[in-house]
Amino acid sequence: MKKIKSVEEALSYIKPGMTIMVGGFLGVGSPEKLIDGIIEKNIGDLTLIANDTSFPGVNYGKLVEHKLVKKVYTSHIGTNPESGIQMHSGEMEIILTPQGTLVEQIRAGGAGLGGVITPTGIGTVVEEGKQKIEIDGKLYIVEKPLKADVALLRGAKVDKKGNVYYDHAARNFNPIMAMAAELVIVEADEIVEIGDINPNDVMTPHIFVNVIVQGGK
Amino acid sequence: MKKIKSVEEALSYIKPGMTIMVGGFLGVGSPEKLIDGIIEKNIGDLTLIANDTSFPGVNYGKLVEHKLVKKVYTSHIGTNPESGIQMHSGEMEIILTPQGTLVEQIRAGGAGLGGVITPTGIGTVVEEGKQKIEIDGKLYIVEKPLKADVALLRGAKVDKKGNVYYDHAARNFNPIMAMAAELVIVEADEIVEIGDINPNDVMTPHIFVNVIVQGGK
Amino acid sequence: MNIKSIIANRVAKEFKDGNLVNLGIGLPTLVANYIPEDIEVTLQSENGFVGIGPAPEQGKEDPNLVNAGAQPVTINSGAAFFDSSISFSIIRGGHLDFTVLGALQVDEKGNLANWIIPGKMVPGMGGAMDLVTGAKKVIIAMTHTAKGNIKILKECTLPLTAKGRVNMIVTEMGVMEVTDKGLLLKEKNPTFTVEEIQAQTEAELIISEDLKDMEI
Amino acid sequence: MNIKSIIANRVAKEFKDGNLVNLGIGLPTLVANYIPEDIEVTLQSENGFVGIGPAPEQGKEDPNLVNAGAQPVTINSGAAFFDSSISFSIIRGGHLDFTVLGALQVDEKGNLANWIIPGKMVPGMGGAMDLVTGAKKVIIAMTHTAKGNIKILKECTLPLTAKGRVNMIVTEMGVMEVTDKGLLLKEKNPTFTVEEIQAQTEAELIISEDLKDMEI
Repeated sequence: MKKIKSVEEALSYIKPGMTIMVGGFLGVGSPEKLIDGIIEKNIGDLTLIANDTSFPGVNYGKLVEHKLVKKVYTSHIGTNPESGIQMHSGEMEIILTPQGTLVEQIRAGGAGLGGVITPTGIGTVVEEGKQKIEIDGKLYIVEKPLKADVALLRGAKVDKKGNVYYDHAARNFNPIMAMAAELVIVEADEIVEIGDINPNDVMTPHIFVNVIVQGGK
Repeated sequence: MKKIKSVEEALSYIKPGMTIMVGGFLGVGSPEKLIDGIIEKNIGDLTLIANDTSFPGVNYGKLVEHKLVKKVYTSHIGTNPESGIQMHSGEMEIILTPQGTLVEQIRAGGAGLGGVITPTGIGTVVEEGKQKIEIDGKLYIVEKPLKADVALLRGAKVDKKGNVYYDHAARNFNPIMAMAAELVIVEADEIVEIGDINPNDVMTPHIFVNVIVQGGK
Repeated sequence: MNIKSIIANRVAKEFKDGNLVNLGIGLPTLVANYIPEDIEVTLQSENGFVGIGPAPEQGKEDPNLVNAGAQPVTINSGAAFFDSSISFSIIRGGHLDFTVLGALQVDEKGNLANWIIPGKMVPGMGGAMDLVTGAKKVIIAMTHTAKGNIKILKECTLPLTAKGRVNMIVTEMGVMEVTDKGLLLKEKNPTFTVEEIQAQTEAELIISEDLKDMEI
Repeated sequence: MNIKSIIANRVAKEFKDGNLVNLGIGLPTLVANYIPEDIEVTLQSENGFVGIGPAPEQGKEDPNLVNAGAQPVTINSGAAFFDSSISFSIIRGGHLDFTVLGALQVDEKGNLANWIIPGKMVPGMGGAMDLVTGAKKVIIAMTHTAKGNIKILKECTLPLTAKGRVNMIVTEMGVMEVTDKGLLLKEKNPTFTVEEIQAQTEAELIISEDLKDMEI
């Protein structure tokens, strides 16, 4: 089970039309080489699941600029003007979702739950067209699970077996997305020996990780 | 915000009739002094939420033996014969719940979700009397969130601010219960200085913890 | 004090020792500078930690240590990092004592609109809907009007962020509490008369019998 | 080999390199001893880790390092610990390649009963319902009968653990696959005839055209 592969090999798993999750929050904690590779190989028609659409020129924000994304599930597009432009032109479909709902939908996808029962969005446009449920007299929205073909993550330290350790606020969506995709590729700031991460401190267990690529310079 | 208190002070928050969650798995990762204190003070009429009812003479298993529990939400009672006896005699009500459902119910309680949508239990007695929901043609059970008045947890290292680090398989339900109770009391194998636990490695952030007691000998 | 400082300073007075607070981007972020030194307030960053400290010295930024606006920050002693699912469990699970946000519009029923101007500006709700739905207390911190446009309304006209969840509105003109009967003006900036404040407010203000002066 | 070894040895042959497997308490635990050395199989413990190793030497037990039956274990290199919500996300989220459990009853429709005998024994389902509902493949590993009582039925009479989720049954008598048409006997212990196996089985066995001998 050799998981360490070249960026080129890792990119071969990503096909046009796929649904991809990208870890990160405004580009912090996002894989650089994998995103640049997608742009270089011009892999388009993608459905993107990410917290936001980042900034112009920053990480997965570039996927939008290069018009490689046909649809995005996200909570925020305000930091990348190109998202708004493509939304208005109809080039990109944007499913705006409250951030907490988005992370629970991804978690539900990974955890085998049938959906998420949430009060967030009740009384707003977010509830429109969605199934609702009343529990103990209170109304909730039922949001569907989200899954992806591929998750592209970034770890600070990844051991050769695939155990991942994240640093500071770069953790964010990464460990949740690690559970919700058919194939999980982690770009490692540093690849370390098995055992270098204390088993107590592993943040994404190796069983979720399929491919490791070396990040950094 | 001095959180470190004596076991005696901590016990003063636990009143007869309360709902308590106790961390641990067959007694592993469970607070010893707090449980013994409840027995000593004979605080009864409790509703217990725990993975199992442990073994006779072991931790929260003793609460059952001392007949301090009127109702229990749990996934397994087979290791404590006294549970079966009290179930059949009607002295203790037992809500048997699949373990994964139980942990999700507790998580939902702590995370503000209206319930849990799960396929586990469909086609079995577990679905009886429960709300069900169909999503994309598949039937699920809707399980309600669980919350408690007090959660009694055990940590390997707890800093003076209340950040908790668990060891090995003693983590189990502890971090989930930490989010789902009005008052959270953690029994620490070791109380350490603030900063001794790397902020990346904190497993239960201090904001969830109200009271710290010194465990051990 | 300037307008923003008046608002931030007043909001900070709501906090109690041990509180957990989320401060939104922009004006609400300034509130951190006015938290009384004799109480301990923990600030949450929805991108995944508690214990935000002040901005770092130049050159000492850590690219992995930023707030929810991607600005470099530091952490206080005892901080803790977690993933987004825990971060939003904190937010949605009722663990925040306060969330402080700006508004495009807010109304006398406690409705808030702050995430979209259809056809014009669609930034998205980010964590705002979760924050407003989940926090124990919701404080709107904003200038009373925007370029002369009235923002405190009888009823919001923009798409809502959440329905009936706002508890308090703090502006440079005064402090208003959302009550069952409408907006109760509890404090006012002494440089304005009640009539001047009402003139800048569409919702009809109920004037507290115990109306106090705001510290400015 | 004794009966339990025959069963455990046969189950282990199902695993492929890289598989993630949960082994139930009792007989299924023995399967770990027969995993071929040329493949890497990771074992999950539902109390919160992946990478269970063999039992520790006496005197080297760690009270915090136990399996889901509270028996002391060790961990392999590269193991990882997590909380119960992650543990059951693994189980329910379809991340387990196999779950191996015992049964009180199992039937030709793939129904399983293994958690309660009403009025007699109510241990509770523990993680069994989640395991059987969530794993990619469910293998029942058990003795063919229990004290002469038939366990492989046309239809379970005890309350179910899950409906239609069992894929394969391995006993000391043979290997049966649950198919749309019923139980397909694919391998048999050469010390028994097909008739002898059928006599101990209520469900009608479909005999594979390619019936093989089990390794014993």
